[in-house]
Amino acid sequence: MKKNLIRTALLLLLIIFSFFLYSTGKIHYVFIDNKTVTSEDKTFSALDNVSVFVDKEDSVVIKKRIRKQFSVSGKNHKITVTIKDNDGTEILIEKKFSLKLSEKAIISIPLLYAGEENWIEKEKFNP
Amino acid sequence: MNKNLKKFLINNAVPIIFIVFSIMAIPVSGFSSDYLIQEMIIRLGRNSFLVLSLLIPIIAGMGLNFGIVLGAMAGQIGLIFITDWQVAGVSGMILAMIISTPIAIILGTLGGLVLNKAKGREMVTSYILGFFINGVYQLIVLYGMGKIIPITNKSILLPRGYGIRNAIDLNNIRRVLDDLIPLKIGNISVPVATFILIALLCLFIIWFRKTKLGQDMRAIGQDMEVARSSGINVEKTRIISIIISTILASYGQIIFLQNIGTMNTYNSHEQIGMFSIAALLIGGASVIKATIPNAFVGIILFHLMFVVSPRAGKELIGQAQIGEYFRVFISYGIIALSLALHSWKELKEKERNRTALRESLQKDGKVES
Amino acid sequence: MKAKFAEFIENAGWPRIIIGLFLLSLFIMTPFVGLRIDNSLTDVIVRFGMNSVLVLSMVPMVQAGTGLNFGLPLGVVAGLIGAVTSIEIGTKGFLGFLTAILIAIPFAAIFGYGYGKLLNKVKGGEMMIATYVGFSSVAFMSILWLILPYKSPDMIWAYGGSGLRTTISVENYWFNVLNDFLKIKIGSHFEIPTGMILFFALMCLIVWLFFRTKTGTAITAVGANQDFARAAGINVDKMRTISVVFSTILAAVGIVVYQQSFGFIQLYLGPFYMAFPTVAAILLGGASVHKATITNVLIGTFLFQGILTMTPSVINNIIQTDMSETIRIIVSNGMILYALTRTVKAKKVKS
Amino acid sequence: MENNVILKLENISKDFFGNTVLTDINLEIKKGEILGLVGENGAGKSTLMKILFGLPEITETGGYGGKIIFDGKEVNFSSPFEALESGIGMVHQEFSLIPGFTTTENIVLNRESLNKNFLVDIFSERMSTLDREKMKERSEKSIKRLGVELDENMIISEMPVGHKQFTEIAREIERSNTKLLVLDEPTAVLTESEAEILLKTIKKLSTEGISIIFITHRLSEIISVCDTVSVLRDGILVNTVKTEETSKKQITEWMIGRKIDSKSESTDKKEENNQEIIMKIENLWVDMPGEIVHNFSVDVYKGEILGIGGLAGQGKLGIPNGIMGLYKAGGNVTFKNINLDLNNPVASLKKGIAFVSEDRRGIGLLLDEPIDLNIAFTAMQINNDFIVKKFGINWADSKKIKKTAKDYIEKLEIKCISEKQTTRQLSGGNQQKVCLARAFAMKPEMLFVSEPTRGIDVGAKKLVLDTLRKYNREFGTTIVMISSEIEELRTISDRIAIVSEGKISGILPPESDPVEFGELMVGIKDEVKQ
Repeated sequence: MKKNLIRTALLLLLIIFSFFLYSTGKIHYVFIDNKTVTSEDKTFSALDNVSVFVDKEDSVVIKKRIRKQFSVSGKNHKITVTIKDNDGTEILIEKKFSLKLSEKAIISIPLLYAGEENWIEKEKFNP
Repeated sequence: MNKNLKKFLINNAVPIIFIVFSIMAIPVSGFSSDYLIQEMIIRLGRNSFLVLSLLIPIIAGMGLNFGIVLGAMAGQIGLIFITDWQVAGVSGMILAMIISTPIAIILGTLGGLVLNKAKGREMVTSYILGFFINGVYQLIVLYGMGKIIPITNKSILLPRGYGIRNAIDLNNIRRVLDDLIPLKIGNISVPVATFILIALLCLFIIWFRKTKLGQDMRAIGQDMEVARSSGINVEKTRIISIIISTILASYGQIIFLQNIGTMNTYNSHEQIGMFSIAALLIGGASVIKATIPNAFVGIILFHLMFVVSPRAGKELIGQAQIGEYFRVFISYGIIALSLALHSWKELKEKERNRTALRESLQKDGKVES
Repeated sequence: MKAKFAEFIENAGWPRIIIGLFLLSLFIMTPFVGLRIDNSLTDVIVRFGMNSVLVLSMVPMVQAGTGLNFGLPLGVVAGLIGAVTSIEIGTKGFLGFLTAILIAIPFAAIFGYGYGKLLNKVKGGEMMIATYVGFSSVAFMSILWLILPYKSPDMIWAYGGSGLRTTISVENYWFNVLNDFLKIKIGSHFEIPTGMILFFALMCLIVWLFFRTKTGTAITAVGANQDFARAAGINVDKMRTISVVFSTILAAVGIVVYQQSFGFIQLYLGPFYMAFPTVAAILLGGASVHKATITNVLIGTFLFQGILTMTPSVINNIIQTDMSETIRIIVSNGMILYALTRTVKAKKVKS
Repeated sequence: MENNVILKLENISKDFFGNTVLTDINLEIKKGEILGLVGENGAGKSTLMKILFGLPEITETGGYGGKIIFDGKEVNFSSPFEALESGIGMVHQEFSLIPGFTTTENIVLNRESLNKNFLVDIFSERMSTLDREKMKERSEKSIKRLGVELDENMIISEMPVGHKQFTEIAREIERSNTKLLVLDEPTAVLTESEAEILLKTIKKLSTEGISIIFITHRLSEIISVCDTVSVLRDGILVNTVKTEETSKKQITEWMIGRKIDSKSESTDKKEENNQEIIMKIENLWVDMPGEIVHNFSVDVYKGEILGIGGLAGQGKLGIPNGIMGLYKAGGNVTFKNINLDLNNPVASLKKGIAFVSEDRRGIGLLLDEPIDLNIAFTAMQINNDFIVKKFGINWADSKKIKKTAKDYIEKLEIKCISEKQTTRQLSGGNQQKVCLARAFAMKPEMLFVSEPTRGIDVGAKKLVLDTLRKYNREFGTTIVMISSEIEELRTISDRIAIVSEGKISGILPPESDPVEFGELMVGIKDEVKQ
């Protein structure tokens, strides 16, 4: 009896642990755009000299009019964008965001740069 | 002293021959020592778990468990699922292990039941069982998955819409364990986390031998009937030993494949049993006795030969092919030889036992010689 | 009646009955899926003939109590030596076929002798060891195929590499010499490869006669009960060796028959897994680890090859999927597994 | 006094499918008492012990009648484990030890002292680790109780036989509750000095309050160690007496008893014939497991039927098996004044010596081959009978084989469908006839027949014996017949040799008093001149 109780408890724990593993390991795609966008009648133009890294991956340079795909696993993520101005000063933007299990994210650099609220767009994702 | 040395040489003939062979072949091959050491470390990390999974059935007297391919298949099913669900990293790997465990338990139970019906010829039976279950595996993975078992990720399915592709990219978990704790000594990188896991397994095996269950297995391995008459549940214990071996093999296969990084859905498991067994035997183990050092020594020697011989063949005769066939020949030959030696010894032992009674009487002077 | 039926099932064993019924249903389905039954039958008969001698080679060893000959590849490589040497010499037609066999036989005899000696030393563990002897002989011969000085341009790599090709066509030498001998053609779709069947019958006759000699009788006794044979003054080891040599020679002949119908000689790792389907076939025919007859060979080869030929075509047409390979794996290994787990009780444990 | 009784058997009876093997056995063993249990083979000793231990073969064959009261309670064990649990220990003749384990490990086998850990709660008791120290303590204590010298760290396979025996006993008394110990011929494999120590141990255990049932053929051991002795004969308990009130001779008489009134009926006695020796056996030793022969010497006269009797395990079966080369043997055996090559089955067969083995199904028959092949086989292989030579090849002559087989089927009244029936389908008696037919087919000059009537019914028994005698009279074939049934030997033999402890203990004419045979069997009478 006691044994069964312990076993059931452990099994439940294992199942919970599996879900935990699933949520931390689940891959999300993050698409990062460096394209000119129009939002609420304003136009945000694409930027030069942008390099980005999401979580701990190596930084990637995103040229104008380009969309890059990142795959990250887990719930909470951090995006770090380095933008070099025309005069050579570096601007560093760090943003945190979290994704639900079946979501993908589309991030627009120009919006992010401009400090707009809608810099990130989350969508249901079906492979 | 001289006698002891001779005994040592005879008992370790197989590893010694391989060491001599390697010493001669390494300079011929022209590989650098750095390269070889790196290769051996990689291969130790990759294969140890699988080879060690063979040990427990040997304790229980069931011989070399060619049925670890069942475990390998369970591991691969786990990997297929995490690839389908797109779970990455160490989480993904552990999840694959958790998924493969119940499958391995089921397959292990099946294997144990079958082997209980084939006492005395466990090895050939487990060997054929591996082939048989491979057919069932194909049935499930090639025809069932995507049809009966839902697979959401279309990219791992065959173009026809069901059945898993021949090769699956394990990008999501490639080398995640090996690179978890990075360590570089000189030019050589060491997969620390993998080695920690292997060390834990060794500790488990050492501890396991000291348990009641381990003791029961030893007893069964030596004399099944006596063990039975002392009240040990022989059949159940034998099944448990196969289950443990199968589970360990499934983890082993996952570790193996995370290192390789791609999975040949229908081939990756096939040779696992043979290579693991050949390695263990080359390390000086036999059908009835195998130790942890046997496993490690065997992996190093076997893979040293594996790496070196094609190049040595090329340097010597100008054909890499020869070296490749040579290593195939050695892997199979060594198993044939070890099994033959074991059988032969067993037969001799039987003969000796038949006359043992008389010898003891002679000692007492009851019978003239 | 009921008891008789139960006895029949008991004797035949469920797997055999299921497979038999399965094959029967395949034949019945043939016309409904748009295939010609005579065509299918021809295929089955040809493949039956191709494999029959190989399956027959199991008989002497099983009868001598040496177990199933998982070391079949050893005989096969002897046959390969004969085949490539005959092509090297350049003999064609039936003479070429005969040359291949005549060259193969002494090699098979020598291999078989050593193999038999080894198996005598490992009584009780024969099958597993035989498997690996077979494997390693194939690997060893692979090395030799690379370095043996064969010269025939039909056999060596065209682009200057040394060593023999992996597949060698016998088209220009003795392709179908047996199949076409006295071939009977009925309509445009039905053929009987008379020559090959006759040759198989000849081999069966030889085996049948062999077991009617003094030596053959002794071998039967050794297989049936080793202690009995020893008590009757039989040299058990010698009889076992003879039967292993005989099996190996038959295997060598068998592969040449196979090749003349198949059209190719497969070298290197080609013969690797040859033993398993062959073992499965004879078991399917009702043989056990301890007893095999020519009838077992006939039934088993027919059933096994029947399934191999019919499943791809029929099943393919029904479910549009080629499951034949998977079915082959399950059927053949399931059959071997069944035999291994069943006969263990009948085996007497010696003290 | 009454409550001191540890085991009480009341009216125990048992039959196997109508064949009564035990009738109304009443037996009592007090605390600390040593009871000697004696009886000929088949008297019912082992069946009685099987009942006591609840072996499955008893319940499978319909159970037993009567009551067993152990330690004040009526018991009916359904498996030996239950018996062990309630405190009955058993030491078998064959060692039940794990060869690669140490003394300690064997003594506490499957009762190891354990240390628990958390895994026990998840999986099972078996995940506990062994407490080696405690195990060692326990085994030391148990060995001490036996009062013998035993190294508790020695591996069993490296031990002398005696130590193995002690280890087994130590294991049985290590159970804290062992109250009754059954020792089944524990001294059979021991040397004299070892046996002495064992007897001492037994006495020591009894003083500690453990009751012992001691089964042995050595009456001197009974006399020296037991408090009481019970004699079984034909499933009946003949007598239970205090050992000091009896003698070896008296015990022997009880064992053999019934046969005193059944006089030998050897009807057609042969008149004294010449004493030409056909086979001379000198100092024969044979290494046959369970049937060791050493220093066996006898002369076999041409044309006689020599019976060889003796209790089971005393070596009588080893003699023909050794001479026929089936087990390792040595010594001097001459056949018609020519030395016989031992350890070579062909040599004896070629000289015209045939053998019908006691192990009918094991080495006597090809069970899955037809009757005719079984009959013709040896003659074909050894004498080149039943062979036709064509194209330089020796073919089996199926016509002649068939004819001969038919002849024998008729002559020996073998009940079968045809000569092509496999021998597996025949009854025991008919199988035995096939074995005889094979021996006859060799036209032997001398024939060894070992336990020819074992396991066959009465009618067939008579036919087999008649056939043997007829064959002996008709062809003058010398027959050496080995049997554990003295009665059978007396009806057919010209002389009867009794084997005890591997050598001959005497040769008697068949008319002798059965008690004399009994005395020779248990080794009381030393040398009896012919």
